[in-house]
Amino acid sequence: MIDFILLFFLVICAIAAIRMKDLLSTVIILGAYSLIMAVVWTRMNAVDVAFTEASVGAGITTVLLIAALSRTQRGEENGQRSQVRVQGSLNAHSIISLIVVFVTGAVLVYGTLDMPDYGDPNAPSHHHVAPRYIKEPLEESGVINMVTALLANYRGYDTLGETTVIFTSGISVILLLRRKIQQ
Amino acid sequence: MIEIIIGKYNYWIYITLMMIGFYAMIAKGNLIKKIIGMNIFQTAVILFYISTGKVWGGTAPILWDKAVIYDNPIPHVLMLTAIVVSVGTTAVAIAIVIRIYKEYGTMEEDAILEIERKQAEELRKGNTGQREI
Amino acid sequence: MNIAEHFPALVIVIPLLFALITWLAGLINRAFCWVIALTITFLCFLMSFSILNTVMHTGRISYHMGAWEPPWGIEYAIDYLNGFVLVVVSFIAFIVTLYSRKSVGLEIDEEKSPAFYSLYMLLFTGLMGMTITGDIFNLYVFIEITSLSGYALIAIGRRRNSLMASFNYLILGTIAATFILIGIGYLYMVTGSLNMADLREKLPPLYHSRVVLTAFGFFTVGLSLKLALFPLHIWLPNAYTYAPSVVSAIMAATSTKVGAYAMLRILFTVFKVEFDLNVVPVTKILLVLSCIAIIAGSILAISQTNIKRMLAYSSVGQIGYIVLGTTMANQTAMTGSIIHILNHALMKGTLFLVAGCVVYKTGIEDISGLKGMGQKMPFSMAAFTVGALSMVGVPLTVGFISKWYLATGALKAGMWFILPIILISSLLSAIYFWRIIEGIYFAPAVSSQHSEVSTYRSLDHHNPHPVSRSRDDAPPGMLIPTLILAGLCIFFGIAAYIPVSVAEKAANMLLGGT
Amino acid sequence: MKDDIIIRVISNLLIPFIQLYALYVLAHGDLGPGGGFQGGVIFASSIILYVLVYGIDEGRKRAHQKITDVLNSVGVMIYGGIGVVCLFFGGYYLQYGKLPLGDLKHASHLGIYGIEIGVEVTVAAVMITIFFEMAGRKSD
Amino acid sequence: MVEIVHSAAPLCAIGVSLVAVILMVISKGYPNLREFWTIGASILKFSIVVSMLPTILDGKVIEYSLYSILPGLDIKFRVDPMGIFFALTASFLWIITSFYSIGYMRALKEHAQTRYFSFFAIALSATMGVAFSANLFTTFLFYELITLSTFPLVAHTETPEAIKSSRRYIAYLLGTSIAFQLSAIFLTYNATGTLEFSNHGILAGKAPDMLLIIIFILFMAGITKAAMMPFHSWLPAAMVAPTPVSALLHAVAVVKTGVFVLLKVILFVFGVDLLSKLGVGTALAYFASFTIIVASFIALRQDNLKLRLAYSTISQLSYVVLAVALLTPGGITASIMHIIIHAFGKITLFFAAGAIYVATRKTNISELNGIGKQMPLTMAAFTIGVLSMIGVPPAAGFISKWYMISGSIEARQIPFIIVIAASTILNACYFLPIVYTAYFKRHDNEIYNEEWRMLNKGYGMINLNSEVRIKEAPPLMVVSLILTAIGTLVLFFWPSLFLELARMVVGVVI
Repeated sequence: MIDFILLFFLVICAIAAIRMKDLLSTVIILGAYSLIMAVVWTRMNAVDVAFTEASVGAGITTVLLIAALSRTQRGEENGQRSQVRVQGSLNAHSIISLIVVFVTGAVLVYGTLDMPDYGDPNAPSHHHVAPRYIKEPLEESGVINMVTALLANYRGYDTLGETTVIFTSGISVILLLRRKIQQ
Repeated sequence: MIEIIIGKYNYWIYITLMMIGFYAMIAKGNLIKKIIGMNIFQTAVILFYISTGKVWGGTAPILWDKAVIYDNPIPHVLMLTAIVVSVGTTAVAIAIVIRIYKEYGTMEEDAILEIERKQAEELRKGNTGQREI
Repeated sequence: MNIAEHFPALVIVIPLLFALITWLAGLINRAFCWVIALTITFLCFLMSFSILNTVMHTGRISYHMGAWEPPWGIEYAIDYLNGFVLVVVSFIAFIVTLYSRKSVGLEIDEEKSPAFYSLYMLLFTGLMGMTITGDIFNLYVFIEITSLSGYALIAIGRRRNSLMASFNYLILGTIAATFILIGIGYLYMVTGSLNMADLREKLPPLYHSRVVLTAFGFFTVGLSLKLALFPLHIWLPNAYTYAPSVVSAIMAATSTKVGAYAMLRILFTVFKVEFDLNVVPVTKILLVLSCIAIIAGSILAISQTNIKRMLAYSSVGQIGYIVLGTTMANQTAMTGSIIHILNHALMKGTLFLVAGCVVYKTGIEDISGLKGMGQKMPFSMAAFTVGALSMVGVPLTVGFISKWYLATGALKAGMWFILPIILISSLLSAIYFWRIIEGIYFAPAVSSQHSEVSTYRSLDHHNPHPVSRSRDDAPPGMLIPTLILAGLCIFFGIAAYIPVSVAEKAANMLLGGT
Repeated sequence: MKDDIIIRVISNLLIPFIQLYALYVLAHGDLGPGGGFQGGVIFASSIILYVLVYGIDEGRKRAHQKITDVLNSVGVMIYGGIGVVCLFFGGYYLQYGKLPLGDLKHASHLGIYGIEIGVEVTVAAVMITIFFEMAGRKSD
Repeated sequence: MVEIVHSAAPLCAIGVSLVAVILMVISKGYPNLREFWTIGASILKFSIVVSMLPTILDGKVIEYSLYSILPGLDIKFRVDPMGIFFALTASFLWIITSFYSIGYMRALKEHAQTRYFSFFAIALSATMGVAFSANLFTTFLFYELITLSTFPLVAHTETPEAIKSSRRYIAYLLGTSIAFQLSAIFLTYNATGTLEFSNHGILAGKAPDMLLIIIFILFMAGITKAAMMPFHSWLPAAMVAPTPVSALLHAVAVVKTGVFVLLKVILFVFGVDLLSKLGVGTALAYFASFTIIVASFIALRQDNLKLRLAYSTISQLSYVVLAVALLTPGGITASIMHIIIHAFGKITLFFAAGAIYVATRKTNISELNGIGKQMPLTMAAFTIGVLSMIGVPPAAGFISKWYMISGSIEARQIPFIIVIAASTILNACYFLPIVYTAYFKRHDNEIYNEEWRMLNKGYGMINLNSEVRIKEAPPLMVVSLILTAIGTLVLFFWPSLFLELARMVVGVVI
């Protein structure tokens, strides 16, 4: 039940976040959204992920967005520059987008119909490769946190990639924003 | 029918979340809003993954006794990567937006396109509006 | 340790590590960056070549990361197809790097060059990784590395429009990547596996499961976005137009190709060809789309005035060719599209490099500015002519080889209507390239009014060259790579059997043969 | 906010603990939730807090641009480097078991620590860099 | 089975002028040296071709396969009677044309002469390539090469209208060959699995009749160089080119390549039997007749000399097509003979036109009053050419007409006899007036001299006073046009060699 309420909150937050005109409050709501998400994941025993989301999604992302706002502007103006054209095009555009979104969503829902139920212990995904990770972390990796074992050992290469992604984004930001010669 | 709903409703909620974010990404005119939509979208997908790892009665995948049932750790690992990727993307996106604001003085897509159209006309007229990096 | 046995890992890891070293070295002395990039790309070219060589002799190579055998660990699986693509990507990257020094020196601020080269290397790493990996989630990770570096590299184009182009690319690219992620998730949910070869084995019983169908759909859409298949190409023209010349060149020549490669992987390795043909109408849909892409791309290209934009639109059409060949699912056509991965890389590479030379010398970006260039930059223009003729598909150029295979393949498949489409698009490209060639050689040099426009177009702080008819070609550092590529356009048009021998094997393998 | 005594004191009190906690999360990653990534982010947040309190220039004094720039890549290099070292000891890439650090269990354990450290360094450095680059004055 | 001799001679015949191009470009600065290379190459080429002649006359065939790009795409040469026939014509006329164009270019002090001569040489190699090609791919390759290499010659003057008409030129030739010829080749390959020419055709029984007819139509539409209506308008447009170009390329190399390839396709890809079975031959013949008549009528209305010649070319080419379309021995002989005969006749006429232009800057027929007195040699040669066009003995045109008529009698196709007769009359109608004006129209001296002064002021070549004075073009030009005129006569009196070759062709295909 509590799960359901949390999910419900999530939807509320999401809608609020994209409806708000004031960007700052949007960002704050996004932070709240991330926190609730973290809670949901803890409820699903994904402690590592929840931890990360709490620190990254609710923490860093929010900070960065606020930093961005501090350098740009706070309000979302509906493009006063060319009122008529913008309005007209916006409506057409948003209708098309709505259609696209609904189609995509419909396809996704269609896909779920054949899925194993939520939490079904017989779902194939739990029986192909997972058992080894669950049984062997201590013997094969010397750690008892399966996630760490998997992350750093079985799929260590993905994690290298992930770290590279972080590095890439760092360099990209430097390339884009660093001022000329900084005294 | 009813058991389908019982079994699947939370998938559908995730999908709703995804679609909210997706909509914001493609329909919103404000660039920051697009970024926020992006975050919602990705987080929702992550939520979906995590839920696939859940096993009724399972506990967190930290080994303390072989007897207990554990949740499937693979989705957790994959999603750690995904979260990192999403924060990386967000950072780059924000950086670009800041630059855009510096160049155009606005974050509204239509306004920017307007400016670019004007610029293109000037360019056709051939009078200079070149910028230095 | 036997080093050669570890090439599959090293060919990714070395550029990755040296991307970091480039950054550090750049903090000490910026001159290092280019040297390192050049050396490493060349090294990777050699390694991928030897890998391909091994594959040709011993068949499929499988490298287990961390010695975890698949499906538990991440596997690098190299067969004829991605061995071939590896060589293409690394070679093009090497050539473009060779070219980049001067061009980057002009178009990128000096103190940004370390970051630039570091990202450039990361882009290269990502492309190689996408090509080599045998694990779909690892594929996703590398797609993200490629995309992220791509966004930044495009955004530093010298006109502010590049920022918006890059942002749109970022949004669409993220959508694409997330779609792919959803696809992976759906597949994982019903199979519990992430390894491509393993999935190939586990999927057939599930072919009619709605989950698998949905996953397939999302893969297709996401990848089509990545490889800019019409009508999902909208991000491409702006991105290629406003990016720095070097970036346009490398991306036009390689990244869409790697996208196409990934498409092939999903369509024909993760899923079996029977699935594509019998279970879902995907081949028919892609067939229609690619035909539209071929025609629309060419038509849009005709109406452009900016060289790079024109080339970008023609890329849209050419991507259509690559996809087209795969949809007929017969040996010849498939060979055609695989060979076109190489051929189009060569042609488009040449053309974009020439565009870069022109920008470097004169700052001209629009087609009218090319008038009379035949006298001013004879070698560059010769290269351009070769590339253009090859795009038109004149015999003895690579373009003809691709068209030959695609057309005969279409006829073998009994699809007569493909023939007119291919030929019409050749005609259209003949139109928009001939217009330029004629201007280059048979028109008086641009008038003063033109040169004003051109100086306006060019950088304010670096346009020492007023447009004149006097002989003044690009510096050898840029000219040689361009000419090498142009030469290869001819060479592989004549010695076609070299790539074809590989491509045929690859096509055969994809279609379920051994 | 420099001149607000309470905030200054509190943050002065907190920052060391936050950083300590970051290290703890890293070290504890093999037993419980957490690891290099989370640790790095937490460490970065401590610096961010410092900047919020004392302003960018002060912050730059603590986390020097040169240092962060270098650390950006050093972290990944540690990670990739460990993989290459495994090659030298005749293993596959990232096969920690081959490292000459005792039996397989032990070796892998240490290997995992190594890469976690790499991750932590990079993540911390990059997050700090990104924050500094973005939190420029509105003027520029 | 014919005996096959393997020799690189055809390759040499093709390559020699390419080598010459390199030398020309090197010796850019020294016109005399450069012209020397041109002449040398042309003579060498001709002698190589001649050296192959005996072998062919023995009934042997020379083959040389250069390189195979992919299975099915071979670059391969085969010298058979028909090929050598065409090669002889083209290479011989190149010698004369080289002299002529040297005279022409120097007299007019044209720009970019190196480019001119180089591309001229390339075009000739390409022509040789077509003549000797052993399969459709090689043919297509050199066919395209001709198109591309003649473009700079057509656009030589680089004036806006030159660019405009050269654009039309390239559009027609390149466009149709890519769109139709190439697709026809693809279809042929798909149907037969080979592109080799073979004596009795390769397509017989390989595909349903409907498809065969489609392929045939595609080929006919694709080989635009034959200037069949409605794909003819590039030829008049190309007349902006300098006269030697029009002479060699648009009376000999290009258009003759067109009809030559057409013959090749008809005889060696489809084969006589197949075509007569399909019955498309007659259809083609009617098409050709239509072109003959219509083109002649258009020619009647042209006042510009070169344009009139151009339209006459269009109709004369359709003679060749018509003749071969009869699919009878006589018809085939006639069409092959007409290639060379028309070549000599038409080149004479063009040379004459060029000479008149160089000497007097006159391009319109209406201005030619009394020119016969002024340029007797030129006009004499011109007259011979005209006779050959009409088909009056002792000019060679008579021979082809004769065989054509006999051919249509063999084919029991009386309508075509009427067509030929009618077109002969039309030829007379649009050519004889020129001769008449040239010789018998007296011109009032005052206006005449007035005209002269005005005309020659700008050029300062001559300043004559009231008397009409003999003023021929530069000797090089006159000599060469006289040679071709003589050639026309020679062909009438001693056609045996060429008839022999033509018979050999007929022998193998029927």
